Amino acid sequence: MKREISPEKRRAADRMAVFLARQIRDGEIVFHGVASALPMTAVGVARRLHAPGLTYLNIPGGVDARPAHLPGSTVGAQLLEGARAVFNLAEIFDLSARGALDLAFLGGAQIDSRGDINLSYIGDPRRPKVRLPGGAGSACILPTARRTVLWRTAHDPRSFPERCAWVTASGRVDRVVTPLCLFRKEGGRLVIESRHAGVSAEAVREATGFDPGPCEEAPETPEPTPAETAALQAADPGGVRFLEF
Amino acid sequence: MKREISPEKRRAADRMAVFLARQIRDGEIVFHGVASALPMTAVGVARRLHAPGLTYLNIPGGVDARPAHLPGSTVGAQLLEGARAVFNLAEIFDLSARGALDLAFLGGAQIDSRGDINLSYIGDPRRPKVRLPGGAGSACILPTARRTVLWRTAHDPRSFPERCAWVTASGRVDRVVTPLCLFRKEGGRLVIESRHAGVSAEAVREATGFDPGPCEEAPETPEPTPAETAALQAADPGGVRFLEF
Amino acid sequence: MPALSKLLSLPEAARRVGDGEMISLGGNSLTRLPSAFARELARQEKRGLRLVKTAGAYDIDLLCAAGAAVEVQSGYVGFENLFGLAPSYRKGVESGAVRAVEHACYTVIAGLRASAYGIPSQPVAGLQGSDVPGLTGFKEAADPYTGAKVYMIPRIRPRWAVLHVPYADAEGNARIEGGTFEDVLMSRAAEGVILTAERIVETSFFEERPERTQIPAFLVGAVVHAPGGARPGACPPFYDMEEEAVARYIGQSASAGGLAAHLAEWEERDHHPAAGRPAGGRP
Amino acid sequence: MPALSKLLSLPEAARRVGDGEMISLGGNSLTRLPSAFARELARQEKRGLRLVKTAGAYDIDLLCAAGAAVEVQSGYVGFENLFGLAPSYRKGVESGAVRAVEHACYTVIAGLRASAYGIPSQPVAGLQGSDVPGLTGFKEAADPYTGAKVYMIPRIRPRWAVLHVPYADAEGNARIEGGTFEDVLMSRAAEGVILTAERIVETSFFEERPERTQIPAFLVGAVVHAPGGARPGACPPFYDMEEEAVARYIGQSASAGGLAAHLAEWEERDHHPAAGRPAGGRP
Repeated sequence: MKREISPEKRRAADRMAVFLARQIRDGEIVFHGVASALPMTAVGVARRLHAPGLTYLNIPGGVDARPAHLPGSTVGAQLLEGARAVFNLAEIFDLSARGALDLAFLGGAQIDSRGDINLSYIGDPRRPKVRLPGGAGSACILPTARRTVLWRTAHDPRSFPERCAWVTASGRVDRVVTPLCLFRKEGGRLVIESRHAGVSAEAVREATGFDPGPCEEAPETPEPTPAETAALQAADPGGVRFLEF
Repeated sequence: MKREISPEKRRAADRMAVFLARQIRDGEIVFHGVASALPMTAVGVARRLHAPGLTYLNIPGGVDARPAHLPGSTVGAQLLEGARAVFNLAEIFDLSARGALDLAFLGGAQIDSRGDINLSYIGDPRRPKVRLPGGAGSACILPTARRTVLWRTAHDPRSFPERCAWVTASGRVDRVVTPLCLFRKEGGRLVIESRHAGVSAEAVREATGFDPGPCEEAPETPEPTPAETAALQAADPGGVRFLEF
Repeated sequence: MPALSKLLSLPEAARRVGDGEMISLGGNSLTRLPSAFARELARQEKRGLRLVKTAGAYDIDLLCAAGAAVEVQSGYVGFENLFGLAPSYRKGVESGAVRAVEHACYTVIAGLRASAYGIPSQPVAGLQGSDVPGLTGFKEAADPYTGAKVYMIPRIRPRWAVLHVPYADAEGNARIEGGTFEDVLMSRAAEGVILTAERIVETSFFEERPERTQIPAFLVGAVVHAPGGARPGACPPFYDMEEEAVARYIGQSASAGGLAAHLAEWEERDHHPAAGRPAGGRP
Repeated sequence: MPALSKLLSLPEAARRVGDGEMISLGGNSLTRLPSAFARELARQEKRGLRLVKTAGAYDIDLLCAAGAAVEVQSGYVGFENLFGLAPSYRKGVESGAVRAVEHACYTVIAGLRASAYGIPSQPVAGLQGSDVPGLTGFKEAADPYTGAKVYMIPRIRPRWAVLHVPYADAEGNARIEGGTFEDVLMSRAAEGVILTAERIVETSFFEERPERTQIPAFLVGAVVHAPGGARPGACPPFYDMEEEAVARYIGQSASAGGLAAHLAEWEERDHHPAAGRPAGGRP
């Protein structure tokens, strides 16, 4: 099923996939969960460039799968293609629980100033205004994985509040990737790390529901290099990453 | 490695294998553990006769294995031959733990008047006179399996004391099979159910360290039938059952 | 060993599920979900069902749309990046018709493990700082050795695990291809197992590779021959998800009439499984 | 992906094990036990080792005979119906040189699960009426939901899991044939994994059937090519137990000189693994 996508969103998707990829260090054991087209793409980019020795885990259980085409569902059987082993979902949670999962990618409908996330409810959880899909593994992964990188494709004050009224998960957030900037966690709060090219300090400030720190001084996020762009095309020729937009 | 075995012991082994087989009911899920040549043989007898629909579980994990020759170790890979599934040892313990294992065969170095068993220590456990091999799964299986049948190839007062000084496992004992007689558990105590042919009431009483109940009135255990004897030969042509003697 | 056939038709098997029972659904998201069985539960107008799954999509949403479900224990219900929120699940929870028992996927697993291990609750790492335990009522206990506080997840013991598998025999041995997700654990945690299967094969199929039989017959109560039983979801190795058919369902599910049409459209395929052709107009 | 070789010689790998460390040994009874590795530990005169296994035989007994073990956590140590009690284990416990930590096999599993699950202890069903909990110090806790008393088994976190497998690649992917016993769980519960393998194969071997790779490379620290590494025990699918060689060991183990002779007899095969011929005079 083809979807229309604006050049602007296309650019945001490409950037986010690349910026997520940069968060992966060589040799790490990396996991993403359900509904995670961007991290799925990012893994493919990182292993083609700076992290050839990463170990890639996913929901169907493929270890180091190398799918020719990424599936629209991050549960698709394509994520077993070329795998060397099967490591079941429960085992991945166990791995994180015992402190041996290096890096998890988790999304958030809301991400607050402390890096806490809400994927569950808008309004009173006992009679919610909006029932969100739920946090999947996040409430157990976020406190136990060695590092977590969050991402969100919408960057607006509602998505980035001072505090989530309801916290689905809280824990070891390292970085947050948005279409406007990167945040890192410092002293228990998210602070800006870099602004993407063409994004003003004011734009970040206005789009963020909490004080993002010194936006003016924040450096520019290096744009995707030609090598990164090529790796992105190779990793996701079908454009599954655009599904998040 | 061939072992010499007297005709008397040969007869005791054949009887015990058959009498153990009779304890298996059709359709039951049946397990025996390590060092269990007689129950391993008994399963093969029962499935050839009155219990064709039993499910047979063992330590290597074979489900309904049908080995052509029984192994000398009840952990041997032969116990996977012809299996339809593999159900790992931990899963078998889980099955018992949740109350879904119908019948377990467990041995005991000592079996006392309550059906409690000792497989661990003779003397002070902190500096034992004899360190026995340990109870394997029995301390968890005996309280949780729906039924347990015990057996012991030596029937003497030391093996059948009033109370074990040290209890490895306690629980749901249904029957005990010895070279002399069968016991059943009734009112929390083992009482004689039948004497094997040629065994006097006095012989049972003298060989048992507790009051075995009305030995004189106990009926004779029916001798192995020709069909049972034939099934025994088919199940264990190599005579692995004699290893216990 | 005598062949003990547990083969039932889809309607017969669905009739085993009683109103008010707890059932866990196999698969994950749009892969290997028991779609045909869920549709049949809806056709039989079940009520009061309590559903269990780590991450659900069409199956959960359909049973909410049909008014069959009153409770969903899960970590995630939605159509991922493809279609977003699950509309009928969302509507059910927001209206109060469906009670969402908020879990992390791992706490669903922990609850199922408690049942499989015969223990009342299972300790689980994580959940610190989350509002989930407070809402759902997960309690902490002090470890008796270290004094460390650990969340204990109460056992989840479904009446039925309903699992769609590629291969089964008439006795209930089953082989899964691709991700097994929580199916194997569910088959141990539930009181009974109902299989729907793409192919009914001879038992010799399993004897050739016993280590690949994830579900042994002795755990299984009923087997349904249901080719296409995961559609419009995927069932490796046989077929992929049908995106357009999922989209069509989402449109239809918005109204009672649409849902009835949806169930009717699938009824012939579900009840005459040998046909088993894909939905959504694709060949 | 670059090939990261973890291949070491048997002596190199054994040198990774430090005096006083806790190691869990794979296999069960006389099947797929890490015999060559145990012999090498004895040759290197390790001291203070704490051993973990559900049901052990030659490997445990040998490390007791060599004075390398000071503690054994297990449910069973013996030579089954073939040869009965394990003589050096027995002697070690009776003399006080070896501390027997009395377990049921299932409590070893529970302790390993606690480690694999990142929790301090694992509840376990059973043990009622047994003297094992009192002796070993297993504590009961009240379930926070039902108040039911359940035994909690403290986590067992070995420094190393030492596992003998039929097939491994240089990165540490491994496939087991036949019973897997506790090997898979041990590979998750230990801080590090050392594999000894009958055959070193290409990674493509695992890619052909990834669902049969029970131990993925990322858990493994070292791989040793050790054909015959389970002898005199069995290693399916390659060889069966050598009863006469086991009997010979039992005789030799009675004296220090006999044990030294035993280790010397096996040294060439253990150190020149390509030879890998059976012991005990059989071809």
